[in-house]
Amino acid sequence: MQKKKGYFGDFGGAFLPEILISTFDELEHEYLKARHDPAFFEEYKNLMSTYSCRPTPLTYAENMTKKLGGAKIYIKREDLNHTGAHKANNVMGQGLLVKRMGKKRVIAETGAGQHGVATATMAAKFGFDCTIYMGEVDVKRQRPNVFWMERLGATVIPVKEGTRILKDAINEAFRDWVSNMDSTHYVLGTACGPYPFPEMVSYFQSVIGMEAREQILEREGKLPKSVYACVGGGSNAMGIFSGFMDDPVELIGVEAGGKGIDTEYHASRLCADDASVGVAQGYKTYFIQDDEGQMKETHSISAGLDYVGVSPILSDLHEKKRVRFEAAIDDEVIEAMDLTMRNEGVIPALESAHAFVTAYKEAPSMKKSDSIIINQSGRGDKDIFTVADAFEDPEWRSFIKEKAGEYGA
Amino acid sequence: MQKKKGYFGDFGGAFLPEILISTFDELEHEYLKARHDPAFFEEYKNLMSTYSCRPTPLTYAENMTKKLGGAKIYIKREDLNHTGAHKANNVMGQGLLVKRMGKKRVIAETGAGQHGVATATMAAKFGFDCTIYMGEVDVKRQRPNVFWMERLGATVIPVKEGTRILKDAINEAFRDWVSNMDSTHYVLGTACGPYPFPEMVSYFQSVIGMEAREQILEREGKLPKSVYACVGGGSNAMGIFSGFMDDPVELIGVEAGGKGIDTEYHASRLCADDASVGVAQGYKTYFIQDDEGQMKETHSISAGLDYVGVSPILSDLHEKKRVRFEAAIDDEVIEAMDLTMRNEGVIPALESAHAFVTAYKEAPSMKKSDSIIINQSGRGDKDIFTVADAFEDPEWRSFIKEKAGEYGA
Amino acid sequence: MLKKYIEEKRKEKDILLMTHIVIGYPDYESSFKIVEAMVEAGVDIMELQIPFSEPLADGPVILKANQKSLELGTTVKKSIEFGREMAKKYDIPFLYMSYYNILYKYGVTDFAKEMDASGLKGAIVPDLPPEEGDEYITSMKNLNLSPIYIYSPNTTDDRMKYISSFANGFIYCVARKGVTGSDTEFSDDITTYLERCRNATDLPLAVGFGVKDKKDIDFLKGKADIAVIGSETIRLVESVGVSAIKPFIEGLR
Amino acid sequence: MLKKYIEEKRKEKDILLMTHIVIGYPDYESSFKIVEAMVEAGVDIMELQIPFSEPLADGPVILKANQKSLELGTTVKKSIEFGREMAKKYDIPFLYMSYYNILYKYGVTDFAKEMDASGLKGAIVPDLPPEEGDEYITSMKNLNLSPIYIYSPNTTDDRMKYISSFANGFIYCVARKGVTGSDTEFSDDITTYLERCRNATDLPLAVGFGVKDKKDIDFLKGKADIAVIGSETIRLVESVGVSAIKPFIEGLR
Ligand SMILES: Cc1ncc(COP(=O)(O)O)c(C=O)c1O
Ligand SMILES: Cc1ncc(COP(=O)(O)O)c(C=O)c1O
Repeated sequence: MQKKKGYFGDFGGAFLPEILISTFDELEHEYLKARHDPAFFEEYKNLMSTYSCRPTPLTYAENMTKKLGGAKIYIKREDLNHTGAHKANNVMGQGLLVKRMGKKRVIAETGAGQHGVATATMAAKFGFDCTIYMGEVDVKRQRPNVFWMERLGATVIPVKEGTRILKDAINEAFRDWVSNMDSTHYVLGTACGPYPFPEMVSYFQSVIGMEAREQILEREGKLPKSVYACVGGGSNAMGIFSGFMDDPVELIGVEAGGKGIDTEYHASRLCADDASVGVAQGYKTYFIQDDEGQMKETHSISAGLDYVGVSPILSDLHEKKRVRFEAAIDDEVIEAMDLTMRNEGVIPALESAHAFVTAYKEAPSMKKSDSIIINQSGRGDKDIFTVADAFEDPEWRSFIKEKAGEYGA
Repeated sequence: MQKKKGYFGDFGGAFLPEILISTFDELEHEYLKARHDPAFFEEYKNLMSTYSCRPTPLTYAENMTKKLGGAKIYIKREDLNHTGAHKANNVMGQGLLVKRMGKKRVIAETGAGQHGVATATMAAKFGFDCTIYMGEVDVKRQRPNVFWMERLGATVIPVKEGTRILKDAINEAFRDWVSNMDSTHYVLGTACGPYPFPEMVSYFQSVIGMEAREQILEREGKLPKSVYACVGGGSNAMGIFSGFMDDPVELIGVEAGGKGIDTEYHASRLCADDASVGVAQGYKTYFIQDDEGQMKETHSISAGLDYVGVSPILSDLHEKKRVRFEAAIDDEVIEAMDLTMRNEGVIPALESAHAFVTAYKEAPSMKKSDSIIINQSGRGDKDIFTVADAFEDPEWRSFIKEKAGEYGA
Repeated sequence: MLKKYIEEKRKEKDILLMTHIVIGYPDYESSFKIVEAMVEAGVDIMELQIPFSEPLADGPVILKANQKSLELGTTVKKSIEFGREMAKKYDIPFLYMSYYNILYKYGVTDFAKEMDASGLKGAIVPDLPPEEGDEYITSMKNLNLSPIYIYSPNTTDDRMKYISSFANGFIYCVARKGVTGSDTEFSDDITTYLERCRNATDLPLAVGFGVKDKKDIDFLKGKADIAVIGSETIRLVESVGVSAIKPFIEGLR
Repeated sequence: MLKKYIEEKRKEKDILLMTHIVIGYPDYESSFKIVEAMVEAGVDIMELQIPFSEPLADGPVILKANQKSLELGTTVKKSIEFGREMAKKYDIPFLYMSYYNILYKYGVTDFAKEMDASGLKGAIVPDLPPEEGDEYITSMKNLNLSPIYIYSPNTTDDRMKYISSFANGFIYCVARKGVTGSDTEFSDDITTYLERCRNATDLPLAVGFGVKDKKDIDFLKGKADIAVIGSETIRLVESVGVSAIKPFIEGLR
């Protein structure tokens, strides 16, 4: 029997239908070849610095620091990436692999739409055909992103199965892939799924942590005390954490607490009691499931964290206690977003705002000489419909009504 | 009689009501002091590289280059600035001056909303009160930007006077300023208005051209043949042009041709026959006006180019034939935007797309060994309502109708 | 044992039929009637799918059946009761089909014991390649149950042999890429593919994915031992009703 | 000329009144009647504002009047005809008030000649500081017309003197920051400010911006030579009608 590969502690693996085995062999081969080719990472970094905006800045949040009165707060600005989130890092990296594999079509799932926009963008840039699967619920929450995917030339397919969110979009993408793997690469959007995805996505995202470590040392002359990232699938968290894994730095992943982790409405796989280890979507990790192994509905105000599983690498780091996990509930998220906008002039995505919640809770009790980094994984523009509803903005409502009137509603 | 200051050839000056003279004296003084202080530009650059994403990349548009078959096309990515446009460069620079002047409140006009969002952002960052004047027509065209300005803590005042667009917002901002100049700085958003604004705004924006020149030399080993920028007030154009002013590089400014410069519906001050030299809004330049000096209505699909005047520096460069001016009409703009999205995966703002129109027209007849640069002054996300209408997207319409239904329409 | 059963039956028939149901679809009662009809129509083996919320390898028809069944309250416990009853009542081999998480959460060894105690003969777990299946393979083997493995058109010869070394009962050869429920064009390519399968294993071969009528089954005669009818009977129940099952299956051979 | 006229009048009255209209507002016909009423009420000087599309220094009341007048078709040509007729008909000095672009597009020298020929005495151009006014200053001087300049509370003593060197007729002292049409609190600050004005120039002083009733005018007596009533009469025409003008002005002194 072969030695098991793709495991992180007890998590990960590749639970694949036979039809995909050879496709994953090819992908693994190409990924490992690229990873061991020093020219590849140079090509990747060059692409990211001429097409996106790498290195992204590390912004000192002076006003929030003063307001909270504890550690110095820094924000890693993944929102300044082309397409508005860290998702671009992974997607452009996979795009280079697709070119190497000679495939001509890409598919992807998307929750917040950021990964979909990033993939559609990459496809436009590399000249690939592109199909994006997106849960019907998310299509509604993130309509602007759907619009832009289509304008970028992608076909967006609303998934009407299951809970009609991210996990269902992943299933549908797999269903497409098992029919079209010869021509098609599935650009998985987060550090989940069967090996090599969790490792490969983390590898591309590690550019965040590499930069952040260098930047904070330059600015503060020492390592930060803690690093905060929101955790959907776990790619932005893995990205920034990987820069500090071997350092005496506390790493905190913040999950979507939804309406509270004691309710039915959350998406906390590592903080909540109703999650347990299981195998689905091709990998082994903590899932929010019932006793018999049926996946449960999840809830989060942010589409991008509204996911039933979590990176197997993070599950392992959770068990090993290398990463601490916390949950932020919807109301806190809106409040943290509001604070950040008004005091710092930056607009975190609803996903990213989760990381801000916990950072803002913990910063006041740290020393003034300490510093912390929050990973702002994306920008909040895309969330305008959700945020306008959360703030119950009356002018936005009348604007939409008027617009609907023009359209003959 | 004092020597006239603030003139560029026959254009510019400072046609100010007496009440503002001392305010402008103070501003000029502070600006000149900063400009001659080498530490100031360092502070500015440091702010822009830690808060925004400077230097912004220069992206090679490989697919469009191949498609058009002429000069190599490069895109200067001002869309990757924090807040999504070059406007941030000017605003953050003025923010530093406001701090030096000890003022606590800023006001601004905005057309596309980009300058308003940038100013609201700067105000949040620096802790200033903020009021934004915006023509009622533009409030409708750019509602998402209004929403974010408010979330960033600014007060947005829809201007119902005059033609209810950019020029009227400028008038209103001046009316506010003459009442509140002791506490307030007016952050003018483009290279127009009374001295020292045209020069000062161009100075802050010159960072675009400095970077672009360095970047193209590094990439191509020689200067570009031509540089293209859209021209509303002229700040992004002045920004990139200033890097190549003393070089043998052709500079092309693209104005809003609207429905055609032979119709009543355009905003071309330098290409169209119905513009002439005049004095309004505190400075002397080409205005779209009638024979008696009344300003006329302008039209552009892009709110940010829908302006009756133009930078006096550009009027001078026009007369001196150092910059060539062209007009792009609305339909061409949508087409260029579409081409750029599908082929390069970047989404230019409607304003910026004007520059792409002319560049795409001219690139094919150049040599393959030539290169050109297009200044992508901003990103098109903000234009979703306008673009969705231009593409007559049925799904967007039903989404809006459904949303309106939720709001009880 | 399963292998032996198949070999015996094959002496009587030039091809065997395996059919499939999703337990609890269109409802729990109908499942009984469907199995009864299938057995009466002379089906040789049956797959009983325990519904799962994420049936990754299934196409729209079976996917929907899984969801509907779960909505109606089908549990794993109830599915196992159902399996036990069927195995007791009818004299043909029954297999479970499900996804690995169902076994994993039940406890893989316990699940195998339960299967054995219930009289089922084996299981098909499409998302559990042999590389991930240590405990499963061991516990199935210990109880003489058949872990059914899958070949696909892009499985290499070497891998077919590798897979065969863990398999038991028969090999399930999927006729084409894709998920369940779409049409398959049965052509020369499939003949060549099935020859490759034949050369790689001593186990009987079942062919499924897109087998839907007598023509398809005639094509498979002499090339495979078992024809698998999957989504087609579900479609039939949906469009006509349970009563259509028996005549349909009788018409296949 | 204008200065002399004011000095003469001041011998009779302890303060003069200057009023203002926007030509063509609320309509062209009413403008005639309003001027008539003002003259009959004993106004000493009048500003006739030629409407401009961008009246930067004007507040909402006058701004709206400018826009409405233009919408109704008032042109510069028509405004000049109006001015000519008024100057001919009534025996008080009339001044034009407008923004520089109107003069610039007409031709500054031609505009001055036209004024002279029409019998107007001077002009107020709030967006043309002396630094930008070479041609204007020269042509006004050549024709003995008065370029009226403005002092504001934040004008320095030096600059007041500098401005006075170009001014003629009188100096227009704006009473406060801001645009036309808001209230002004006439207080000690204004007294101090007007003393500064007085010391900087030999020209008579007019005070405007927010002067709206007898109380304000009483305050100005002894501190200034002319009180300027601007937006208030427009408001009156809007709320009551042209007939209210005469009694209102008669009540001011
Ligand atoms: C801005 C942003 N942040 C975070 C996430 C969550 O994904 P991950 O946990 O993989 O970073 C998403 C997913 O869509 C996202 O769009
Ligand atoms: C993206 C963008 N480009 C261009 C402009 C036009 O301004 P300017 O000519 O000053 O660059 C605007 C103005 O709002 C803008 O938002």
